[in-house]
Amino acid sequence: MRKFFGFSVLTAVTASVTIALTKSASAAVDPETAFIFNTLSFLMHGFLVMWMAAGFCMLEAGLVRTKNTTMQCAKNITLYSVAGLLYWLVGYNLMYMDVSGFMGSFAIWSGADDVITADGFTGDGTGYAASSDWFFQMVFVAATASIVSGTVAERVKVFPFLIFTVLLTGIIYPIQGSWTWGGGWLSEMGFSDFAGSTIVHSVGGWAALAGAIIIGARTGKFGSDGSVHPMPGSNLPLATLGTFILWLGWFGFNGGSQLAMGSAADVRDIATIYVNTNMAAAAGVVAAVILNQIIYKKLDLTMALNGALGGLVSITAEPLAPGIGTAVLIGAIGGILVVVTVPLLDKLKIDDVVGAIPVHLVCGIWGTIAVVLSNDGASFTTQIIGIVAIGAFVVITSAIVWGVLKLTIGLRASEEEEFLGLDRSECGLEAYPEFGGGSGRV
Amino acid sequence: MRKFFGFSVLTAVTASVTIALTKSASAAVDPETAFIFNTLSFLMHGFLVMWMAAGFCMLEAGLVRTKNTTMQCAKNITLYSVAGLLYWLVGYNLMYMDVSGFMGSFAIWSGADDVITADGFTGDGTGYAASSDWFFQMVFVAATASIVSGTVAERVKVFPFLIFTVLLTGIIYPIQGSWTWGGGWLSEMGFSDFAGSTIVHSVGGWAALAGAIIIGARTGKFGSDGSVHPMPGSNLPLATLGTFILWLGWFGFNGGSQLAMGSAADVRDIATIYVNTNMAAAAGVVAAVILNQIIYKKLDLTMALNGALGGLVSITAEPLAPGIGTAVLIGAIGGILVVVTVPLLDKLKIDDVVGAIPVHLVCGIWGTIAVVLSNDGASFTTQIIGIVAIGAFVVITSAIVWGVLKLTIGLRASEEEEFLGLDRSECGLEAYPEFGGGSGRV
Amino acid sequence: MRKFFGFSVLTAVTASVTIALTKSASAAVDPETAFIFNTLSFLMHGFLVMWMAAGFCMLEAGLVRTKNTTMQCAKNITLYSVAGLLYWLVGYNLMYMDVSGFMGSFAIWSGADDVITADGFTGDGTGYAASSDWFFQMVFVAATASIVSGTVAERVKVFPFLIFTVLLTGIIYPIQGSWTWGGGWLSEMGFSDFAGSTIVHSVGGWAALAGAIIIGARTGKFGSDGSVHPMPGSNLPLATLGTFILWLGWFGFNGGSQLAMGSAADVRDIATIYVNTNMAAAAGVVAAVILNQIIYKKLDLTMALNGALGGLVSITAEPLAPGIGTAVLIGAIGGILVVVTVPLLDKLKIDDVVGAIPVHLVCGIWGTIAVVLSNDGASFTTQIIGIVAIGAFVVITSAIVWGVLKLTIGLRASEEEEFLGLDRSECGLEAYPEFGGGSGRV
Amino acid sequence: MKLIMAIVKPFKLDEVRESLTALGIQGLTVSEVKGFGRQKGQTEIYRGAEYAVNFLPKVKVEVAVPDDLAEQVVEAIQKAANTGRIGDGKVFVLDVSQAVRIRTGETGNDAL
Amino acid sequence: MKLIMAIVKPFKLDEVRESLTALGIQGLTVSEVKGFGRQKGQTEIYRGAEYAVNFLPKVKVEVAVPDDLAEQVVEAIQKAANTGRIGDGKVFVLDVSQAVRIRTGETGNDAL
Amino acid sequence: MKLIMAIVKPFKLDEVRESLTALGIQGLTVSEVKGFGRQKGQTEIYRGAEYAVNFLPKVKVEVAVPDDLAEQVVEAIQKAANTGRIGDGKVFVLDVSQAVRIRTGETGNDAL
Ligand SMILES: Nc1ncnc2c1ncn2[C@@H]1O[C@H](COP(=O)(O)OP(=O)(O)O)[C@@H](O)[C@H]1O
Ligand SMILES: Nc1ncnc2c1ncn2[C@@H]1O[C@H](COP(=O)(O)OP(=O)(O)O)[C@@H](O)[C@H]1O
Ligand SMILES: Nc1ncnc2c1ncn2[C@@H]1O[C@H](COP(=O)(O)OP(=O)(O)O)[C@@H](O)[C@H]1O
Repeated sequence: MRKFFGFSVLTAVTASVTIALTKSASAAVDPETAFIFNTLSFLMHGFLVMWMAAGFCMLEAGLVRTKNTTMQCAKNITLYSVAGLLYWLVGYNLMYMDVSGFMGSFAIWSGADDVITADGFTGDGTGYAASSDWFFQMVFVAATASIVSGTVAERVKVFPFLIFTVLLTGIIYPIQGSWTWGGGWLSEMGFSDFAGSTIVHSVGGWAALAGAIIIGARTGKFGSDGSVHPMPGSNLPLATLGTFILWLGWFGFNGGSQLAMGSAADVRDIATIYVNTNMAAAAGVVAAVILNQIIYKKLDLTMALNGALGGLVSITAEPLAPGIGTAVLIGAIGGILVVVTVPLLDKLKIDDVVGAIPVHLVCGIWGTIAVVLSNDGASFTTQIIGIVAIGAFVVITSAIVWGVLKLTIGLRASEEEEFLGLDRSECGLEAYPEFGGGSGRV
Repeated sequence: MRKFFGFSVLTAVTASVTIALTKSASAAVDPETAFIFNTLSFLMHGFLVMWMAAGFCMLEAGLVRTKNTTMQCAKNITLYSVAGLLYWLVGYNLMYMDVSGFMGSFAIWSGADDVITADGFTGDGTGYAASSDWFFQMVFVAATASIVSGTVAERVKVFPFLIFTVLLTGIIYPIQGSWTWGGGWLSEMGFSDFAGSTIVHSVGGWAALAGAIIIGARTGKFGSDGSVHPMPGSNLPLATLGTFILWLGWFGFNGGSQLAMGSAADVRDIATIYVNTNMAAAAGVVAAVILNQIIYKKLDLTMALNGALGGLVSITAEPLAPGIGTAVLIGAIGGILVVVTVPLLDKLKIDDVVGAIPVHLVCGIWGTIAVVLSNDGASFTTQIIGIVAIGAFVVITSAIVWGVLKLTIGLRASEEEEFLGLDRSECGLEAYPEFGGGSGRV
Repeated sequence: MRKFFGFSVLTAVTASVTIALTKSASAAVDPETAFIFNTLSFLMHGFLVMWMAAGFCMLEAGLVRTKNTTMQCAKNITLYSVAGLLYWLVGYNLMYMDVSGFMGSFAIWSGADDVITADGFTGDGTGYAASSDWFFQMVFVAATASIVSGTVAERVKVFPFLIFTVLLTGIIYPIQGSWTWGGGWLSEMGFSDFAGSTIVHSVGGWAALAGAIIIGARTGKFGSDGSVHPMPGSNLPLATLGTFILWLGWFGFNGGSQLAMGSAADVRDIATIYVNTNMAAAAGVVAAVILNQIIYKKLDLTMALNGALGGLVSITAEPLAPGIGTAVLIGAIGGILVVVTVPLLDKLKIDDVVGAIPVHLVCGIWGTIAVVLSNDGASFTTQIIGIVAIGAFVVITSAIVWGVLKLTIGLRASEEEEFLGLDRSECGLEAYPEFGGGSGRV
Repeated sequence: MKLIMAIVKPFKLDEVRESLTALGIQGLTVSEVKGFGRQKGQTEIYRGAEYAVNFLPKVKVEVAVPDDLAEQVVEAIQKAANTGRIGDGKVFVLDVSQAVRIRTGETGNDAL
Repeated sequence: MKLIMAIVKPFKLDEVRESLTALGIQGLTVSEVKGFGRQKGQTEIYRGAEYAVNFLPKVKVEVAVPDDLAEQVVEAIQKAANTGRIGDGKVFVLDVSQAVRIRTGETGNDAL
Repeated sequence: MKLIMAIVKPFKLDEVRESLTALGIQGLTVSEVKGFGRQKGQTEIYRGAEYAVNFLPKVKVEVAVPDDLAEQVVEAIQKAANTGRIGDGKVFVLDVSQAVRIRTGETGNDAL
């Protein structure tokens, strides 16, 4: 299958020598057993990535103010749903079917596994059930969409946002995804992004950045005198839970991106990926905590959480090749980048409610560059070309979509609605009607 | 083993052609390897279903008012515990051991695996560890009990509720379960319910309905003039988390119900089930959101959450056979049914705190009927017979239990206790003593 | 590999006859397939245990007061990170590499798998990827550290606490761990602790106990007249969620401690472990609920939650050998011990915020003794020797570390900081700025 | 004008409001308070330790009325909030020397 | 001395505080309240059932001032809190017979 | 009768209550408020951006007493709530023209 070979090429390039050996090594495991293992890997790792949708939702719900919390939850569960539908209707085949170099085909996806016939399993070599692969790819696109929702929270109206999600998950993400993972021009050039520091995370980050600029900051966030008015998150344990969920899900995100588990070498690689992923996150937390303590003399929990995610995003482009020491370094730099860029965005008057741009965009870029630290097959120039090409494509297309939405149906709630909270105007509900200023008790 | 064949028959019927092929195909995987895969499927999918207990708990804790939240948590963790104990003491064998047609045997379950002897593994063909199967079946019965707890929340006293749980999980659920999954009369008739739209979800829904009617509505819910007084849920992000947990757990619920993973065809089927399950839920969300927007001009988050669950319940009776398009349709109708029946129950003055009856009963019925859309082996008439027979049995037995409890130890807290909240009277604790009207701060 | 044999010996002793059979039985599964299964078991069960870090965090965040909630979250995510880094830098090899009897070697861990060469998989017999084992061991040490954080909450300063964590996870835990799991003197003596009732849980409990005594109680907890002033937990659904997470994670904790899944007997044992683990927890809940009702006439949710955990800790030393009835008994006694020892600690003026000492220390001791109920290979005397030796070592070393920290940089926040809450003084953040007394709304 | 300040049991709030509306009162302001009085809080048990809840949840109703309505209003509140059980609360009457409606700037009785 | 008690819309609080600071007021006390008045709460829909929210969130500002400042303060609040739309709130003026600063024991106008 | 309204630091509430109980006071009402005054909130940092917390948490104690007790009560509160540090709060005394005990209908000093 095209898509599988597309992936194989990528993986082979990315993971260099060890992976190549896998292929011969796996001869020992009988093909049907390998098929089961490979499929199981997609399913198990896929459900972990699906769980990240809950992680994004809790993180974001905890970091917005109470008056926009219901809305944030509503947006997140709906965008996950929309992403799945669109990836089925358009996205998957646009990304993987008969990729011409710049995109695949417009066609509804329908999984069929011709290696299983009336005579039983007739495949040879490695393989997996088509649906398991689709499932795993689908949860990735949902992650991209979740990233955007956090940045533009607390002022974007829900339906324009969902329309953006439709286009992001149906068209924008799949097209750029085809360039590398679909076997398109970036893949041929040797661009290496194992699990999506750029292809998933930066893409979400770029789309979010375009949105944040075009939608504008929350009313009152930036004073006319250049002052910044923080709007503290309303439920930090929820944000912490979200981060732990994401951390857990990331084992699926990176581990499953090995795309195979049917040989000793593959499962060994997955184990290595788990360890590196965990250590980069741990290093991200510790670096963020220490740096924050040095600069601000406080342990800002939200920075520690963002530090974990920064470490995770940073290791995602190459979670297999580095030794642990290198993984720790990559993650720690991710954590530092987060602590540094969060206030920088404020200075630029870009209002990113949950810190998604520092985490997913900045660390995504860093992670993609860091591939050259451990992967001999990767070239610095090619990595930069990939980052810039994908960035330009996503920023431009996103900006067009956001812009058209702004000019037509409008993107923002009115100032009064924003003041009262989107929960009231968009959802007609309060998230916590009996707490604090809620209307429920008296 | 009886129970295994009981299941096989069902599965074969349900999944028609493809499954049958599995058997010959699996020859390629050696029996011990297949044994491991099958057992692993029960364990992995079983822990996902176990996790649904947390999902129900969070969903319900988020949808009740603060003054009853502790109680809801206490009820849920205790009912999960009681369900496990009862299913061990009575339930499992009543459902699966020597089923006469209408029920199995009264005996404590004790798992022994005679295929593993001093000479090692001596099994041939497919198989799995008995304990793994028991574990998987046990978490199902707990799900049934969780459904009930949501509907009757905020007024039922905890000990009568737990006594009901004992009888539901030890007697009522297993007896009706034996009719189909135990190989009893409904199974012989060809009734098809792959993962339990009727056998698990409707059963919970019927028991809840009987309870809601016999216990009566919360004081103040319905005005004497026919007016409805909503009592908004106190923590919507928690309810959202619960829904995400349930969605995740459902991959285990439906995927594990394939009952085997030891062949390429089986794992392929599980992959298909994951995709269909996810798409039905996604469609349930989108349909509920759109319909709610059309009718009420608001994105009611609680309807979106119920929509997801409605989609999931609807696809549960047949998550394997449909193509994705059909799965989407089945799920979307589930979402619509929820939006329509939630206010309908209010009109009937049936007070269902969390919407469990629309989700689990109404969509459970719909899903069981929808089997005929994709499963050629299923007959509309037989499906209706199964739905009605099980419904009648559960409503009658539940009503007797609820009724006897009402007349003896009483079911409801006093009006004053209800006003102050069950947390105070039953638990002596506040869920959030420092928020809103809590007593903790001042 | 040394560490593997160290484990094998233990396992063989612990699980007596059945396990021994495994070895011959597994001949049927080809070695590479077994390698994949074994590795997968470590990864899958490892991510479940990793998830317990979130469980501890939510449990503790729910049981402290709002003014210390941010701090509790910050401590938990940071300690998990620190534990991973230290176990890499020091801990693993100190526990498993060339254990002399009393400790291993000081060396950074670096996983290499020599059974996978350029010729593919060259291993024979069972095996697993080194990284998967490391990952599984690492999440255990993190659990130990999490236990401590709950007991000393609401008054300890964060950096002294983190320094303690460094020494606990890098030195104290690994040294005592080497005695049994590393193949040291206790293992040679026949001390049996399958998954760590003593080695993980009591160790955390002893370190917590030393901390609670040296740090002292929260200001105002104990009146000078001997009165006890409860400080109710601020978010009980969060604590409930944490308990459910821990329960789920425990299937990984105990199930993965089988250390192999590559044979029918191994996977059968894992299934048995799941069932016993679940039943002990269920019995812990039910016993705690009933006893609490009898003594106090209320269903104290926090006791039910602690009861679940008490049951889980109790079964951890031997989750495989007991029949279900015995598992239920062991768990129920755990639940009872919790209900009895929680107020006892209050009488001793030991302030344990979340009940970690009753759950992890008391039930850990009970569980380790209870091994003799079902495991013929275990001797009561040896079990006691193990409990006492490890207890003495951990109490003494912990007390030294806590004591030195107290005399140097200080352990406690000032009385005013404690009154205002550590969130303000240490983190500069409020967990819930808009709820109750939060500063956010007005 | 008078400011009538009543401390009542929370579940009596709706009845109080309705009885005032019946008197033609068009506005009032409510807040959540904690009361300490003859009515003692239950003794609660948390994890095996007893403790007394000293402060009980009450609702404070504040309503400004023209002098001539004051007596009726006090009476209406007293009736509506009465359960006959300890802890029913109090009504206090204070003098208001001026009242202004923010929207219009109206003052005195017109502002109420 | 006078105690000025104002019920205003929550989002006007900052403007009120600033206008009082401009008058030299050094202290005030604020609380969250719920108001019932001519301004009606929206009808909300929860799970398909309509319900009226009777009480709207308001903020109560209490500030004690010397007699001679009272008029100015009332005026300042009225201006700052005014949006011209229904529900803007009220200002009430009460007499204070004594004031004490807890820290120093100062009394009267010195205590404010 | 007098209504004594005291704004105090939250952690002084228990001492205030005890000192009033010592004077024979049988009831009082408490609410959470936010205070703005000479005492400035700390500057907090959230995600690298500084911001000032203008309002500090305080507790308002309201207690109605017979005229002859008023002075003692004010003094007791002032002593109990005093820490000598800025932000200790204020006590205001207002006149109460009528008091009613809802449970019994008693009025005047009997109602307190
Ligand atoms: N002297 C007082 N000043 C202010 N509030 C009071 C006073 N006495 C009682 N209250 C309030 O009235 C409530 C009821 O008083 P309590 O003595 O319990 O019962 P009762 O009103 O039936 O005598 C108290 O909880 C408190 O809020
Ligand atoms: N008589 C009153 N006594 C106390 N508070 C009042 C009174 N009338 C109105 N209020 C308060 O003022 C707020 C605004 O009043 P409302 O009648 O809605 O509008 P407006 O002030 O524009 O006439 C109310 O929500 C309530 O809090
Ligand atoms: N004029 C006033 N009117 C009402 N409340 C006041 C006034 N001045 C101060 N307060 C309240 O008293 C509290 C303490 O006042 P502050 O000026 O900070 O310190 P101090 O009382 O020590 O002078 C304030 O937070 C505020 O709640």
